[in-house]
Amino acid sequence: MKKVEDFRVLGHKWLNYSSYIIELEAPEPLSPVQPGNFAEIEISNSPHVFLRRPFSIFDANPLTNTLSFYVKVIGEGTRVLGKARKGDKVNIIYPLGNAFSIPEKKNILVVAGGSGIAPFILYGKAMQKQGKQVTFLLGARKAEDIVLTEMFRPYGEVLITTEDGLLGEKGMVTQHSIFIGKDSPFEHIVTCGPEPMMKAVAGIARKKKVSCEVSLENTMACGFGACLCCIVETVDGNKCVCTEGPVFNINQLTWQT
Amino acid sequence: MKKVEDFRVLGHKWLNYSSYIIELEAPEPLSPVQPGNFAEIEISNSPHVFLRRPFSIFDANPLTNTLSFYVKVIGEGTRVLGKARKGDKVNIIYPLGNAFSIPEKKNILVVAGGSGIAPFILYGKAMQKQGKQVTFLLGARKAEDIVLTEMFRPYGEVLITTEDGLLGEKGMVTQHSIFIGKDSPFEHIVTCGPEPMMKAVAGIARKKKVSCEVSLENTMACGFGACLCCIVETVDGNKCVCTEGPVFNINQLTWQT
Amino acid sequence: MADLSVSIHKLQLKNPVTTASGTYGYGEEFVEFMDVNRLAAIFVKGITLEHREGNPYPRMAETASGMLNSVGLQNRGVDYFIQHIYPRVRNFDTHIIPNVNGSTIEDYVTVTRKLNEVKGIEAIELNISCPNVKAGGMAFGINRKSAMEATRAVRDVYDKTLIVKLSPNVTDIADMARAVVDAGADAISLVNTFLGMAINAETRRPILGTITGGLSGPAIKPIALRMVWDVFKAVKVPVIGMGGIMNAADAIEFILAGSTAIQVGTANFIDPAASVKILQGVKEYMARQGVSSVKELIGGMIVK
Amino acid sequence: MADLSVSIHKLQLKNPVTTASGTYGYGEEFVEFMDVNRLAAIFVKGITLEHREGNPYPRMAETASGMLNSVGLQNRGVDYFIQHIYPRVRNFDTHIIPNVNGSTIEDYVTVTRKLNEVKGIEAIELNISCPNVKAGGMAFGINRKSAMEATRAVRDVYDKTLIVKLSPNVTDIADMARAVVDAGADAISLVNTFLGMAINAETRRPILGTITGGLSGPAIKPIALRMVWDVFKAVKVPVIGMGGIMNAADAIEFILAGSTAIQVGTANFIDPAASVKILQGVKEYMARQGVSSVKELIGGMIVK
Ligand SMILES: Cc1cc2nc3c(=O)[nH]c(=O)nc-3n(C[C@H](O)[C@H](O)[C@H](O)COP(=O)(O)OP(=O)(O)OC[C@H]3O[C@@H](n4cnc5c(N)ncnc54)[C@H](O)[C@@H]3O)c2cc1C
Ligand SMILES: Cc1cc2nc3c(=O)[nH]c(=O)nc-3n(C[C@H](O)[C@H](O)[C@H](O)COP(=O)(O)OP(=O)(O)OC[C@H]3O[C@@H](n4cnc5c(N)ncnc54)[C@H](O)[C@@H]3O)c2cc1C
Ligand SMILES: Cc1cc2nc3c(=O)[nH]c(=O)nc-3n(C[C@H](O)[C@H](O)[C@H](O)COP(=O)(O)O)c2cc1C
Ligand SMILES: Cc1cc2nc3c(=O)[nH]c(=O)nc-3n(C[C@H](O)[C@H](O)[C@H](O)COP(=O)(O)O)c2cc1C
Ligand code: FES
Ligand code: FES
Repeated sequence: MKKVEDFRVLGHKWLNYSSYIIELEAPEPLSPVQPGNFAEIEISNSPHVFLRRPFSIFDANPLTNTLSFYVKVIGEGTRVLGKARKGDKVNIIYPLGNAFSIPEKKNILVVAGGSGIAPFILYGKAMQKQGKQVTFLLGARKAEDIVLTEMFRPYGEVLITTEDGLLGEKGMVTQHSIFIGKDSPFEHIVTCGPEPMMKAVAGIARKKKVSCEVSLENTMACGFGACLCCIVETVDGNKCVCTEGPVFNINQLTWQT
Repeated sequence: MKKVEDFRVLGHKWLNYSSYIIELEAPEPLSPVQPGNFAEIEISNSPHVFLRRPFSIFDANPLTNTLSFYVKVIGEGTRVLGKARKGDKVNIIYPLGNAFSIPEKKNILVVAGGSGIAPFILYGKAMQKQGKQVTFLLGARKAEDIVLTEMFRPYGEVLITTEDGLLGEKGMVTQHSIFIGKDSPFEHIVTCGPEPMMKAVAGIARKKKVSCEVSLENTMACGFGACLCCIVETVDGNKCVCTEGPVFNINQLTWQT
Repeated sequence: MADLSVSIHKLQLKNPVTTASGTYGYGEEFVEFMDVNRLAAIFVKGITLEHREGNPYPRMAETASGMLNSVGLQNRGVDYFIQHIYPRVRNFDTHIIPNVNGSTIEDYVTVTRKLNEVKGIEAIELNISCPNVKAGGMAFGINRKSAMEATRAVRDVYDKTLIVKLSPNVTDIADMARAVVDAGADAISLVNTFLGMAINAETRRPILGTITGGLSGPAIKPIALRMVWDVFKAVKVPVIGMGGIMNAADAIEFILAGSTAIQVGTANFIDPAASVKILQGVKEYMARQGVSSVKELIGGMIVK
Repeated sequence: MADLSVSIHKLQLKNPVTTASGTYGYGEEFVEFMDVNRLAAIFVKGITLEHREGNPYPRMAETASGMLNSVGLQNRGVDYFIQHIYPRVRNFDTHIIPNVNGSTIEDYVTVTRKLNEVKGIEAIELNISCPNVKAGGMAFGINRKSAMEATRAVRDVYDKTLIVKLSPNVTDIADMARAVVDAGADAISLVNTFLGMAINAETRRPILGTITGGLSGPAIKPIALRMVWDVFKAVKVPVIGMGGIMNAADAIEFILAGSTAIQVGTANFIDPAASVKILQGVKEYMARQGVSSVKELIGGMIVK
């Protein structure tokens, strides 16, 4: 059941100079949330933000009725949300969008770049429950942008690449040594991050002939299928990223490899 | 010297359900402030406020470098300013506008309706220094809207009218018993409040042949003479309320009595 | 209880609050958020003769108190609407009003003919003002002659209430209104979006895939309100006003400026229950002001 | 150091940042807040032949991300300007550019003739787009023929740089631009304000004394930007862009869309030092992006 509700800010945890986790409490029992779902958050205290902002649901706790979001500051909305104070009301529409599938195969690789890590805590938890084996490959330009590795570890091995080489392997995620060789130890890949990265990951998946799901971003006015602003080209024509995504199997997309 | 500065909120004192005093600290020594001057306050945390809001300077303390404002909540800007938190930055342009004159005569009557009390603490202080004798006549619709009487008392006698009759004399300020009789114990009147009230007070002043100054409001885009939006008709043509006012001698205005 | 009902020519509305084409899907997207049946009407998204994929991505740019869109009439065509969508939504207790589009006058006529046959659809909104399509759309709405031609051609094949939606991208909106009324419009709706543009300074590229798009939201409200007032003074048919209506006060302002009904557009994206909240607020306003019928407010702005 | 200079026909500007007519007084109001001499030019407030008291109060209504004004060209007339005001401000190290208004073509011509004689004034801005006066003003600017007539008449008596300021309240801004260029304009400035309206729902009265007024501020930016781009593509003369420029990114966007210089308007009211901050931001942008001359950016929007 989609809901529009005033959540109460419980607090932020700043992870580095530009990203934080914000935790919010629902006024009533949480609607069930699936890994991959997102929410539309209203920013009501800035003269420069008009529309809601979409964020993946980072974590959901039905016992405490809390949602949390991993947010990277890139503009006014994410900046202002980072300044909300304990007790402030924040209006949220959730849960929105579809969810990652439960793959048939066992060995799953998660590839996350930048703020693309956001959906994968919930995903890791769910896959663990399903008895899957997950490996997280996290990439960033700079080592200081690699955050939350400790939060991922309970759900699988964590591999890292950084372009500055100060943490994990040097280079981009797609250059990580796990991709070397013709065969893949992984039977299913899920990815979220900058579009060029996701395209490259999709290319690898195709080459290695493993199934692959991507979580797309888009410019959204509504988040729930009303505006048709957020389309992506698919083999069946344009689809709404907010209702028919954000998760797409790469076979649905018209991306060239 | 007019300045544009980021002040720091020290706190609010709520006076009743809809009005408060907000105190703010300047980053550097205060510019000298005259009774009648106002400031333009930026409201930077609401999507519904675009322009600055003008407020009379309620009090100024050059020792602590603080300004305070008496604010009545009437819309979004005044509401949001009432929610600023200690330590928040608030950008202020001040001091703006002209000032009340120092009358030659000794006995001064201040007539203030609603938020029209704002300029008169500074005025009372200044007149006391000049050895004048000030009487404050404060009027409101309801008794609960009469606030701050204790703050005025050190500077003169305080008389009250309320339309509900629950405090002071019943009726409007202009019906107060001090106005009964042909002669006036007062030799100079200053007034601020709703326009109909000020016009009525101006009428009394004319009839009693005492000098009278009014502090006008207007819709202001800038507050410092650049937009020409805030004009009032005078005997010398249109004048800017923000630079040539807000204080006008009633002889300058084209008000009919 | 105050009387909220209004009529747009033969179309009876239970209250003046409707939702704007392209901003409310087919109503189905909103059932989880509000009681769709409380609306007087849903202007459903733009319909064309054939299936259209719409414009390339990105289709949206946020602007100060507004947004640009370049959706470009993505829809599955009139036949699909009649066969698959309308049957799903016809049981809502509200009018479903299709928004009719075309690249040529023949297209408009064909779409209209088909809709004229549909039982339950009592009005159409002729969109001669879409800024997001290359052929047709706004091209019809910014030229007096072609606006009249399109209106007249559609009028000839349509028996029920014909609402013509005007483009604000014109010098003289009153003149356009008079023209389409002369050509047979039963009512006027306005405004569609303003042609605008957004650039990303850092990348130096336009933000929209189509470079320009249509501006909506509170940013345009003062201009829209003025145009409603201009049109109200110019024509005798009912006016349906819109453009940045976010709350009940906005709706009342549009009614006072001459709107018989109003459409809530962009507001639906920010608060999916905006339209019913606006309806509630209009009722409260009427109670507070002692207005017994909303009709008393239409064009009721007090000018000295 | 990056090269910030640009030229508008014969007028040499040390940088692209100027202030818009009617929003910056004569510059004097700003000396306490900023170094006026850093501006390339000040477009001073609208000047008419005779002293004008302007429109009745109230003259301003705040709107979403914008404001309406109905000042109505209050000023003391061209003679007073030349004798009393210009001598006070001529020593600013910036161009003083009068904004010329009239109710009739003769008025425009007379005012221009007088300004043509003033040493130090190297350009005028012909305002055929003021929405706040009954006679003249926008009436000239929304009609191709009268826009050309006014431009031509003024051209005939003016030797220096003639900038014509266009009204956005037209169907085809590119066509208007071509028309005034054909009639002799050396440059185009745009946009003036959009005709809008505001109503107080509670009192049911218009907020402005004149009912309608001119909309400015960030609300109009997307439309203004699109019009600048339209005009840039249509004419060969320099374009001076404005409409809701609040910060350096906005200024860069207007330059990328085709502005040789920009005017800062409503922003001056909110931050009296906005214009110099914008200039500073433009410099920083150029440094960051490795742009050595601002001229490289003019019309530099990358369209695939
Ligand atoms: C389904 C979905 C899930 C998301 N999940 C997360 C998440 O969990 N954590 C997170 O930090 N972010 C997430 N994002 C991205 C997030 O929505 C944006 O970062 C946010 O909206 C930016 O708002 P802002 O006001 O701070 O920036 P703005 O001031 O709006 O924009 C700043 C700059 O970034 C650009 N920009 C803004 N939004 C986007 C976008 N969606 N795509 C590309 N460029 C953009 C703008 O053009 C501008 O140049 C998600 C986006 C989507 C669509
Ligand atoms: C020189 C000057 C000094 C002032 N001093 C004080 C002061 O010391 N304390 C104080 O509380 N207020 C003072 N005011 C009034 C104050 O500026 C307004 O109350 C404030 O701007 C309202 O802002 P808002 O955003 O809360 O209301 P808005 O949301 O802007 O307006 C709410 C309603 O009030 C109306 N309104 C807003 N401003 C005015 C106005 N100036 N005149 C008439 N109607 C208006 C609007 O039309 C609207 O209907 C002063 C005004 C001026 C011009
Ligand atoms: C995303 C989007 C899609 C739209 N699609 C249509 C459409 O298909 N047909 C139409 O007539 N108007 C369309 N419009 C215009 C709206 O119906 C309305 O005229 C406009 O948005 C102004 O109202 P608003 O400011 O309340 O949104 C669309 C507007 C938006 C924002
Ligand atoms: C209060 C005010 C007065 C104005 N007066 C004039 C004027 O006298 N002449 C003129 O050409 N434009 C005038 N304008 C229009 C501005 O010069 C400018 O074109 C418009 O405000 C758009 O820019 P902005 O959004 O940056 O303000 C005025 C605008 C405002 C807000
Ligand atoms: S964001 Fe509106 S349909 Fe997807
Ligand atoms: S408010 Fe701008 S001149 Fe007075």
